[in-house]
Amino acid sequence: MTATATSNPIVLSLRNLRKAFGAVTVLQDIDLEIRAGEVLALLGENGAGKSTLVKILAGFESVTAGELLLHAVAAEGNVRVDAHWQQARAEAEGVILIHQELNLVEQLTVAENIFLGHELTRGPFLDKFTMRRLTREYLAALECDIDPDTPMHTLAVSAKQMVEIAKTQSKQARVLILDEPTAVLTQKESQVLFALIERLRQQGVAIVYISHKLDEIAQIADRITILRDGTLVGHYAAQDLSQDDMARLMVGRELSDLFPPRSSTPDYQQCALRVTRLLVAGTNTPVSFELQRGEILGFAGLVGSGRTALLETVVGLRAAARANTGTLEVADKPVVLRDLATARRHNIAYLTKDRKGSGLLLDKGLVMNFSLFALSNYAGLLIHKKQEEVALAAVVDAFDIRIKDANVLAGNLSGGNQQKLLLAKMLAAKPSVLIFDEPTRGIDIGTKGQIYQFINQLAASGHSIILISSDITEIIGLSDRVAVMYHGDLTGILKDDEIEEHEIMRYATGLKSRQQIPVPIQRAIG
Amino acid sequence: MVPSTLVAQTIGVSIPAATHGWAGGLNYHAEQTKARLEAAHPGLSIVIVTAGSASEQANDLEDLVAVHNIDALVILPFESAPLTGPVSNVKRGGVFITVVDRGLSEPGIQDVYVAGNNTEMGRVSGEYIKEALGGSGDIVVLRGIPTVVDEQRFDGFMASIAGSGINVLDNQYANWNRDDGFTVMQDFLARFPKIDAVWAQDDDIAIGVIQAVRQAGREDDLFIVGGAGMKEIVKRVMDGDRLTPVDVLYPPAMISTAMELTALKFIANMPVEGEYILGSPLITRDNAEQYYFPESPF
Amino acid sequence: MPTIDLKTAGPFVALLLIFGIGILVSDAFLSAGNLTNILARSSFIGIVAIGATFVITAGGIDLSVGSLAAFISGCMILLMNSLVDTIDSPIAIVLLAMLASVGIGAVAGLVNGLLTTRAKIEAFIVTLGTMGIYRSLVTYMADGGTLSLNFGIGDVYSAVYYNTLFGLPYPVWVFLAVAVIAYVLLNMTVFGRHCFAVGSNENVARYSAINVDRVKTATYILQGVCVAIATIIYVPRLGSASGQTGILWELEAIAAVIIGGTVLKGGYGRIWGAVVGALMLTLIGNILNLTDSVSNYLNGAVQGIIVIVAVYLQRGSWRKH
Amino acid sequence: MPTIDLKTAGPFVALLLIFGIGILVSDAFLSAGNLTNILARSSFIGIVAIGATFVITAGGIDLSVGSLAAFISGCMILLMNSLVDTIDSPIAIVLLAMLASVGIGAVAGLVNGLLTTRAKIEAFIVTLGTMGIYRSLVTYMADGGTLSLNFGIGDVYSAVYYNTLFGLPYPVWVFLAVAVIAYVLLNMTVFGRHCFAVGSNENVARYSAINVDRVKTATYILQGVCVAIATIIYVPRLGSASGQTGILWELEAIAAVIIGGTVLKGGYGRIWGAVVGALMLTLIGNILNLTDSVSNYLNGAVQGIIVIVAVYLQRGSWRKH
Ligand SMILES: Nc1ncnc2c1ncn2[C@@H]1O[C@H](COP(=O)(O)OP(=O)(O)OP(=O)(O)O)[C@@H](O)[C@H]1O
Ligand SMILES: Nc1ncnc2c1ncn2[C@@H]1O[C@H](COP(=O)(O)OP(=O)(O)OP(=O)(O)O)[C@@H](O)[C@H]1O
Ligand SMILES: [Mg+2]
Ligand SMILES: [Mg+2]
Repeated sequence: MTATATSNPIVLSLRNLRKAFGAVTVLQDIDLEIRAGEVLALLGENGAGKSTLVKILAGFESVTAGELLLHAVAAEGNVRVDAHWQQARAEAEGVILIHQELNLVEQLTVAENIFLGHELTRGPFLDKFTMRRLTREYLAALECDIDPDTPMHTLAVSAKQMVEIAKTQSKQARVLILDEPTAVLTQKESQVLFALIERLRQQGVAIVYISHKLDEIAQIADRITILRDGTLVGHYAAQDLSQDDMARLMVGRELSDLFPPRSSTPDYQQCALRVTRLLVAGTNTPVSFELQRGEILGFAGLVGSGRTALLETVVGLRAAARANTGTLEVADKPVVLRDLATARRHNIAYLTKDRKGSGLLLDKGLVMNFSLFALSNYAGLLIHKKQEEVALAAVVDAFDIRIKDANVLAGNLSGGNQQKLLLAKMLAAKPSVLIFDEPTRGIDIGTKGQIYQFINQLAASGHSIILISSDITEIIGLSDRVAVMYHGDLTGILKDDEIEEHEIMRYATGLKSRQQIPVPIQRAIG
Repeated sequence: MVPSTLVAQTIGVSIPAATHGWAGGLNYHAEQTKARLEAAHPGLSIVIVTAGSASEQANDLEDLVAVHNIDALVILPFESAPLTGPVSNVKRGGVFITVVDRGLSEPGIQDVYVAGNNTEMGRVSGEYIKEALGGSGDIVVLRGIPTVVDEQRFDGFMASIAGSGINVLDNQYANWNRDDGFTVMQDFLARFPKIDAVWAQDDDIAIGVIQAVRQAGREDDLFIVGGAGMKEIVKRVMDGDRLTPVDVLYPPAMISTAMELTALKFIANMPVEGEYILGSPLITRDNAEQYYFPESPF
Repeated sequence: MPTIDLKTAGPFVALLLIFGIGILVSDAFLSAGNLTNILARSSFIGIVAIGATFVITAGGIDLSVGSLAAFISGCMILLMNSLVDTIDSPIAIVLLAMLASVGIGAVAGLVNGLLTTRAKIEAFIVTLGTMGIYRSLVTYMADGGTLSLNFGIGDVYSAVYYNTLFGLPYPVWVFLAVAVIAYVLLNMTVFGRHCFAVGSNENVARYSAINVDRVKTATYILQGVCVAIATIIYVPRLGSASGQTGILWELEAIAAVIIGGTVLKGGYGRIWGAVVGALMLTLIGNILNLTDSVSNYLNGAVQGIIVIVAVYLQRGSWRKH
Repeated sequence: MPTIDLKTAGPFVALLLIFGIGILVSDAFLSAGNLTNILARSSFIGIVAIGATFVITAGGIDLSVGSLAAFISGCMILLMNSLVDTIDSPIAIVLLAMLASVGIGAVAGLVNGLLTTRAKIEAFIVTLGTMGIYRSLVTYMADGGTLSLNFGIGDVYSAVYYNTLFGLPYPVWVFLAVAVIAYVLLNMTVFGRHCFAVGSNENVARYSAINVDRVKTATYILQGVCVAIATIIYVPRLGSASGQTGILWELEAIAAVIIGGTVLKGGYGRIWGAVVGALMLTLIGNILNLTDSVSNYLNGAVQGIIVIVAVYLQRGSWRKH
């Protein structure tokens, strides 16, 4: 455990930190130094305590025991602040945290969110003009083209994340902490973020960075601190660790290949789901595709390309366009999926990408969340609570959901563990057609492999799978075929050798398009 | 606008909404009288408005003047004090004013005053109970809603039994409401093993009291004096029910009297100014028939 | 965990405290008569509050319950009075009226439900509107006065309120039965679970294949049926209905629900809480009638203070959680 | 965007419709006298509703406004009557009473605010409790009867309700002023912005370093002050206070707020909506007085239907959004 010696001044440090929620200790014996002008990466499995640690740094959680020291800018005379380190104080000292989960007021606009809590005023009044102008500037610096007056709830998740990031520019940061900021961003957006991080680092801002994407860590980190199960594994210089080293130190064992070879091939004779000329609301090109039995069909595309909209329309969560004349067949039988309950009756399940907004009841326990989608499987006239609990225990085991306290609320699970719970919830319905929207968002590298393996096994046992993902290696590593979308249009379905990053990108950016389905001229008269 | 007997005349009638039995009777009699008067006198039009509170009634007065251009107002004020100002505003516009039941807080505003006598009603009730109990006994009192009307009745009652051997065990508000009458009486019965008589102040309350007494099986230990002249109670009196030997009249039909007097002013061009105070006679088995209106809702 | 126990026990503790005050205040308090009175009385509000627990748990609110009770009473009385001449058996007439009552309650709930879910009008406005409508209708039906039940039928029907079984009046048994059924429904069935989910986060519910509109509508129907049941045991008590019947029941019922620990914003509900809340409100009224140490004028103030303190005491234990 | 315009315009469209009905129903409707009457009348509920807009936007609710109005009326009257002998100038007395009124309103709001935020009791329970308390207190102060303002002072004070400025009665000007100030406060200041944030998502607000408790408490204080202002222009109208004053104002105020498009669950509020809502409710009452084609017994039903339909119409345009 050799801390790398850099000469940069320390801004914030922790000594012997312990953190407990009630009787459950989630962090102990943590020592940490955060230095100016340096990117410190925090690594660890889901539930290792990363988010809790940075919440303590930013004053959102209290310290149970140990010391939190704030170092004066002059590098001398550090102050112990743990007893009264509250968020407002932390923010005043320039310690800014971007939370793992979005913290935005949906009803307010982009500009209003960016300045929430530290609004600019002219006299007694809000200086809306300046706030709007600055918002535009901040967003421009992130190469993000959003109108400051857009209501938050109309934005896609990635845009929301960019707004979160833009928010930090409205504050004078000395320590900027980013908790999995790129989980919902595209590669391009991520690179823009890294450029911003680099600029700030040059200006002497201390950066604390959390991510499960190890390539990013390798790209931007100066030092790496690894946590395992609430304890410190060690502090390392970034150049000393390969990505494999990082993974091994995090998980505590050797990792097998991330993408296991496929053990089965799809049955191209049996169509599990056929979508014909479906017109999604807000688009004007009908979309057709087929999903075969035992197939993994990847959906690639840039964020906002309409993958979620398409598949949510398919399963009945959204109304199709008024002019829609398309049809839907499940196992070669025409069906109308009016809502998700109908879809479930046809053995189709859908995993939402928005785990906080539409995935989990954050104020409820695990059992209730787990069984909600497939409740009838655990109920006759009455709910069999024992059965529910047994089933939950089984999936906690199967998905390696790390819970230290059986009565924990879903909202208090770590992000990755929430995602696993959501997966378990969907699978509890025992569907035969599974639509995964960003299934590994926020999942640690060790568990990712397990989930991939699991998806493979599902396909091998005859399940049909649609996999929407912004992680192109995931798409390539798992899919039998890849559908690519661009601007709400399905531009191509790639097979075999065509499944390759550059080819996918060509379709995803509209440079190439295979399915030239003519736009129907006739409009149904409403 | 010169008032003329040739021009069609409009009488505005402003009364509380039918939210309890007595007010229901009031509304009924007002509607009946309107129909009768309008049929008999084609030039006459009568507008009845009902209010749920004093300020609503003040609104109604404004509307009667601004919109209906009334020549005369018949008003039963929701409460006296708050409506004194608004009525005197109406008066200032040259409107003939008839006040019913609850007098205004200032003299000289109304041209005609038709009223029952709340103090008298309390007194008559008290006198009867005193006499029936032979001058001494334990009683309970169920009052209405804390208002001036309730206060006057209560004071009249207490004055009449003052100095006698009648002991008021307790009094509680029952809000001129059957359910509350039932509840309060149940609790009185639980609390006091000996009750010789009940003054329920109002017949709606009395109905609740009767049920509670029956449930407790104490019909034979006590009697109940209600008030107002609700048809159900009057019927019982008429039938010689031991539990409700008498009732004390406080007739909702006083609104008819007031409307007729006011109409007379225009039709017959008679001077009708003055006070018409209706008594609160004791309804007994002997005279009950003349106070019994089976077709009225009250 | 002990804190969870405290949280559940909160309303019971508050109830016991008030009970203790009752004992101190009057000897008559503990008499069997008084205790059964309290139980029977609280059954109306209690049953209505049980219905409200479903509505509130699923994130709605129903202000129309009091006037719906009045309206149903009125309909029942009119129906029974009109059947006297055609049907001989009073019992048959009463049973028919009970059926009609439940039917009207269910339809009224359905209307509230459809207006909130289909027409997408705020529940507060919908039920404020229907509150006015039902109250007006009953006043209209009664010609501004009181509808009274035919004497003969009233005699038969009154058994439903006044007769007892194992020493307890029928209303108490009905109350108990409704509470037990509701408890099972809310805590042990799929529907109940869905109520929690819908109230907690509608969107998550929708993404969990729950028909949100149907669940919400069902809660309003349940509320309507509960009002109907409460009315069925209310009518025989006084045998009459007027524009005044059931006034402010909505506030009392909602207060009972919240005193019992159900969360007004939805997502968390407790049937036993509503029962305890209704008992608590009735107890306070009863105790105030048993003592004259408080000026009559101040009854409302004492009631207000006790409710606030009672809820504070139970919240106090929550906060440890 | 046109849809946003429609959404904002919704309540206005509904108001215009009702206005149109008024014109059809009676010639006298459009008379200057009638129109100023309507405006002056709606100012009470309007001002209270403006306060309620803040409370509801920040996710709270206040049921105590009606009885607080009664209580403040009572205090003002007692104060003025007691000062008659010591202070010569009636104007000075009236001004003092106005000051006292605002002070009492603010303190009452503070109490509601602290009980909800510090003691963490549901706002519904707190304000239901204080509602009972204030109503009892005013009954107590009036000894069960009515408190009447000293005649001499009443004469001076009544100018505040009855006198006009540029043809409009004072209350209308006060209403307008309160509305403009409230609009600025809610939409153009940091405080207003924080109300939206707190009502929309308390946790996010807390994470944004907003003092949630302080914002919520401030909305209750504002509500109290609004009630005080409404009372200041109410007292000279009727010159008295009793246990019956201001009954059901809370429901009317909340209805006005919601008719105007404010969301009951918090997070979105519109001052002009509350103004329009108050006007709409007053208009409906006025129109019902203008016609006798509706039985008086059915007033409540017609009112209920119109409110539901009006809200439906404006929601209709929302849904295009
Ligand atoms: N408020 C809370 N109450 C109880 N337990 C909590 C609370 N917040 C976090 N925990 C627990 O603390 C542990 C650490 O969670 P944390 O969110 O810090 O993990 P993480 O390292 O960020 O994981 P991930 O990579 O999945 O985001 C988890 O077991 C979590 O359930
Ligand atoms: N500017 C906008 N205004 C309104 N709604 C928007 C806007 N941008 C995106 N959305 C909505 O946000 C959601 C984003 O999902 P969408 O289907 O567009 O993208 P996606 O490609 O599936 O996203 P991802 O790649 O993150 O899975 C869609 O429902 C879309 O309608
Ligand atoms: Mg985390
Ligand atoms: Mg009217």
